[in-house]
Amino acid sequence: MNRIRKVSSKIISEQEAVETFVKDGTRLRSGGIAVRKPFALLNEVVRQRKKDITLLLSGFTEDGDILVGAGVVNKLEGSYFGLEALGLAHNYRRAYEQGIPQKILIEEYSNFGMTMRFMAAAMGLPFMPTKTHLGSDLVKYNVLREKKAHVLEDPFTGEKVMLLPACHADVALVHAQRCDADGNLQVWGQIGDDEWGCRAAKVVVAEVEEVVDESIIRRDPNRTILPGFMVDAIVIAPFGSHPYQCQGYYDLDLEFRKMYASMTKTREGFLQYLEDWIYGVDSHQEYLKKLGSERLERLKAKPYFSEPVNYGY
Amino acid sequence: MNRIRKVSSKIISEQEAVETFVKDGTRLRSGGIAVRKPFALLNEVVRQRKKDITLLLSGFTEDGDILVGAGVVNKLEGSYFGLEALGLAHNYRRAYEQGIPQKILIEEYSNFGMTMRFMAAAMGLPFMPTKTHLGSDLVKYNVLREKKAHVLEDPFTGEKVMLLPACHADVALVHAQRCDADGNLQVWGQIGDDEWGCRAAKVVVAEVEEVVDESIIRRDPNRTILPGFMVDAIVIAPFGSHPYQCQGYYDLDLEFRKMYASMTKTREGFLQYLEDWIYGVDSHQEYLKKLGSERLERLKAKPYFSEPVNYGY
Amino acid sequence: MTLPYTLAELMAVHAGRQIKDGEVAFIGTGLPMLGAMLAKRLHAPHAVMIYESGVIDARPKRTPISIGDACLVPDSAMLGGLVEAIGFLLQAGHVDLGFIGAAQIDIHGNINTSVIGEYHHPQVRLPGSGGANDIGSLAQRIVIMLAQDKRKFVEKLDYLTTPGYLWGKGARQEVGLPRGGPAKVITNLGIYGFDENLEMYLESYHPGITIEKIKENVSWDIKISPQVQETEPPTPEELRLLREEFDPQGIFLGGRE
Amino acid sequence: MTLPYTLAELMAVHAGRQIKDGEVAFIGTGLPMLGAMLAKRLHAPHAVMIYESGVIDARPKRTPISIGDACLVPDSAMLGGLVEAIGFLLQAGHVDLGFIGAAQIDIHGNINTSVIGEYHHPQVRLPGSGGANDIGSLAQRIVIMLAQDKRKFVEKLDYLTTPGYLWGKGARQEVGLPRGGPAKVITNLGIYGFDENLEMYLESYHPGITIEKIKENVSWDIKISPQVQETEPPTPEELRLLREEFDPQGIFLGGRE
Repeated sequence: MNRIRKVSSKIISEQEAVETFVKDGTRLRSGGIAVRKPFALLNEVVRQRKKDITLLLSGFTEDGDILVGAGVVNKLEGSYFGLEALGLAHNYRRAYEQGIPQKILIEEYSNFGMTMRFMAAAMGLPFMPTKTHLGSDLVKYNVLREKKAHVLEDPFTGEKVMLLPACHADVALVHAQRCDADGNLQVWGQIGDDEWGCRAAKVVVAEVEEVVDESIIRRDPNRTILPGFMVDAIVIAPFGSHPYQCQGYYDLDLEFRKMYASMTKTREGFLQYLEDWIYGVDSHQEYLKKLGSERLERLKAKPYFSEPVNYGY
Repeated sequence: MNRIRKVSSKIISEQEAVETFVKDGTRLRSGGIAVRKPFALLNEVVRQRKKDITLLLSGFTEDGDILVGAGVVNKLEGSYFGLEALGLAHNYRRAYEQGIPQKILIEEYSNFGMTMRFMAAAMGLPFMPTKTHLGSDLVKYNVLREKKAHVLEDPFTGEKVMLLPACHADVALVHAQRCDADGNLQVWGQIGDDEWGCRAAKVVVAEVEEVVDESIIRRDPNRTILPGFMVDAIVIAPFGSHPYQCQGYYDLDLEFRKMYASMTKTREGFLQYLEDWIYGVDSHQEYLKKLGSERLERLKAKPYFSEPVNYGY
Repeated sequence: MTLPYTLAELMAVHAGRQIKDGEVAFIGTGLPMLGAMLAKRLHAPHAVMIYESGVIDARPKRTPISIGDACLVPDSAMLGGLVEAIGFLLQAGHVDLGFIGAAQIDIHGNINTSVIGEYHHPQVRLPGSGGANDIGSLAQRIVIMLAQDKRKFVEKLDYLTTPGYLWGKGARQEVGLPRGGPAKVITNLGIYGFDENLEMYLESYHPGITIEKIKENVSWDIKISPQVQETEPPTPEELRLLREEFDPQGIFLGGRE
Repeated sequence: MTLPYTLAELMAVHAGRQIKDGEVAFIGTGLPMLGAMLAKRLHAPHAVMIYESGVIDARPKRTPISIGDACLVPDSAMLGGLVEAIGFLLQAGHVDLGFIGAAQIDIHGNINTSVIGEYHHPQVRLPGSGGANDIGSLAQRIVIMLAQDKRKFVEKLDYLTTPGYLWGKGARQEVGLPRGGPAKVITNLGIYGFDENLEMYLESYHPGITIEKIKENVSWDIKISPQVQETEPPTPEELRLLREEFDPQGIFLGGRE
């Protein structure tokens, strides 16, 4: 594998990133479980009207709901499909219950099951063992895979263990706080399953709040979750997780999330949302303009800084 | 499980920690692979003349060699037994080849095999899969376990996978940069397999360079590798990893390591080392006094600080 | 009868009271979060709260809107991901109790949060497992919380998302689950425990709720404890904290203005 | 004949030349570390060096004394542990080449670093696998380095610590190894490759070493490449770097003072 790249060329627009790496039919892992969701990239995937995407996630919320509602996604492997405290995910329900805008197929696991499936893929293993799923209907209904799970009698103790198959992705989208020009990617706050989800993909497209000098990254390498040679493209997207949070950068936009939950109760409402916030804006930058600087200012994180630590020897 | 403790009582001397938690016959996991080895505690284990310990590690160097030479350890599960660039581990050779001071039994795996075995135990699983050990004699000779490894035909792809059994420990000793009074344990630099090794034990005894105010820890929780409620005792041991390194605190003492490698070529030399550096000093503090403040000053780490990051929202 | 508190408030209060001091608790979205805030403030200051996105020993200054809320992060003791929160702490048995919601529940405390109706062609597609199957499989005990009606307390689940006691004694062991099972079910009508046959029974009915009403809202012939009593009401301090500090906007407890 | 460099220096130089620019290399203790420093400075500035304690893309300012040396940490790109270095990068196939030492080697590049003699009652107990079995099992290719003599180039290993090509064609696949195998063997006498039968052959003999001498130091009838030639000597710059910057104390290259 030749890892030499012209470093400067990794930083590209969200349009170019999605055009280049997200193809119709891609197995797409999207990052974040309830935090740091890569909405700047996901909105662009919708804007480019990709088709037949298989979406791979632990917890789908607005991210999966928008992609399903926009007809981008027709298969999902995941665990949770809802809007958390804000109720059910309506596009998802309409698609599953009524085939609007199209029928979707779902292979369901638990959150941890998905994490372990990503870990298996990331570690080059065909499966990972767990002590979950046992005795439940999660392993009874298989939809996309001929063999969804396997109960093994442990050869050492005789106890029963659930083996879950590796979940490989073609492309992983992830939102991170920062990286350097080579793509060394740093995250803090909850990690969710982004480490393993990203590593399970052949290609990683990262959106970041900012690209910083490599000296910042390399003075604190314990914060890196993915080395630059595994990151194929970098999209600079401040507030890219809006309406979700990004630790140290901004808080959630609860009003926006409530608006989404409310608008999407009807198909018409969702189409309006699509027009207002995705098709009707050209880019993430336009999206931010539409939100308005006053609103963004209000969402900005308060300072609560860690102390420096010494990496010297 | 009742996790309430009188917090102040967790901080105890190395004498009390070893007396209380390390019993003859303990399955003892010791931390650090080539870095941050808990020598202050290990020396105390020797000083208290514990017996029949089973030592669990990936890479044994001086740590394992001293414990074997002192007759503390008679069984080992691990991977590497040597002094790295400084050559073979002589006590270990004498014990294995000639039964001096006693015969030792070893169950061998690779470094990664040991890590995965710790991970299995830490994750409450009976085994972890790997793609190593396959085709080698590592799985041919079993010494301590009736079943040391198992080749499984993966039920999903048919490929062969090596299952390695969980490696549980009674007690884990670990050296860390710092913790708070509750034991929330922070490490930076290489992690080795300390995360999983510690989590594989019923009891964790941590030696740290310093105990800091909990606000320091809780302002940077991504650096924590073990929550306080899993840490049973804290021993304050500055330079506790000497002659090894502790990132941000001190460099290795190469002269000391060379002295060890040279002295231990003969049994007599090792007995002299024991007398000079373990039996002949009462405590870690005495050991440091013997090293001398000038020497310690020389080993102190130069400053090379990370930047603070914002944890606010 | 009008109570000086809502049944949602009563549920949050009793969720909190399930957490004993010093315990490690796995907290889900919604009322359990409010309960955890109460517990930590009032009777369980040493309890350790875990959120599955990777937050260990959280001390949030506001009530989190989700398990991934950034407000859980500052002043927590440790941050990892699902591998740490579920793989390490929960799966290895370090979590004393976890909270789970339910759309359907049966006599053995088995839970459906996936579909109402036939799996492939349901009347209602629900969110699915999320972390529920993990928590229900792996915690030492679980507390189940739901708004009760007859269609939810069913004889047969449409889908078994999260195992309770499955078909009863020995069943969890037989399928390979390492421990656990439901300890309590807290609804807007009452609080339930499980007897030696691992079947649900009524422990207490909420103020203003009759046993008759409870029976009407269970599809099977629910057992009643001989010691059945009225559920203890919230204390004024619990109510004050919920209303003034933990959910002043009524996000979880509903509009109260 | 006295060379203007030592054979250890020649070995370090050729270790370094195995690393191509842009490759991801897994570095072990000793001469490979010096080779990696040379490669990074001279012909492979974009190579990514991994150390198994968890250091990814290291840029050490001095030559590390071990795989865990703290000097590997500052200015590295990422720090994790063995799970990241081996489980993620190596096992998933992201590592192009790795270096391994050997106490015994056979015609198929299988390696013994565990015992000389019978396993339970050996003449010499050696360090064992360490990360060698992992690297040999999982890297895209490995480079083996050892001081050569007849007792080390053996017909049958006393113990197979790390698989080379096992018994030959298809063997790695048959036991379940996902890829890899030895590409080169670098000794103090010459450099060896592997032919289409996955058997070792001599590619080059070091200056001052005869083919005759090489044959004397192999237990089997070693094949000689038709293109066999003298090993390329180090450049002055390579020697200068080794002596003045990377190992001035002679820790790996021996006393030179």
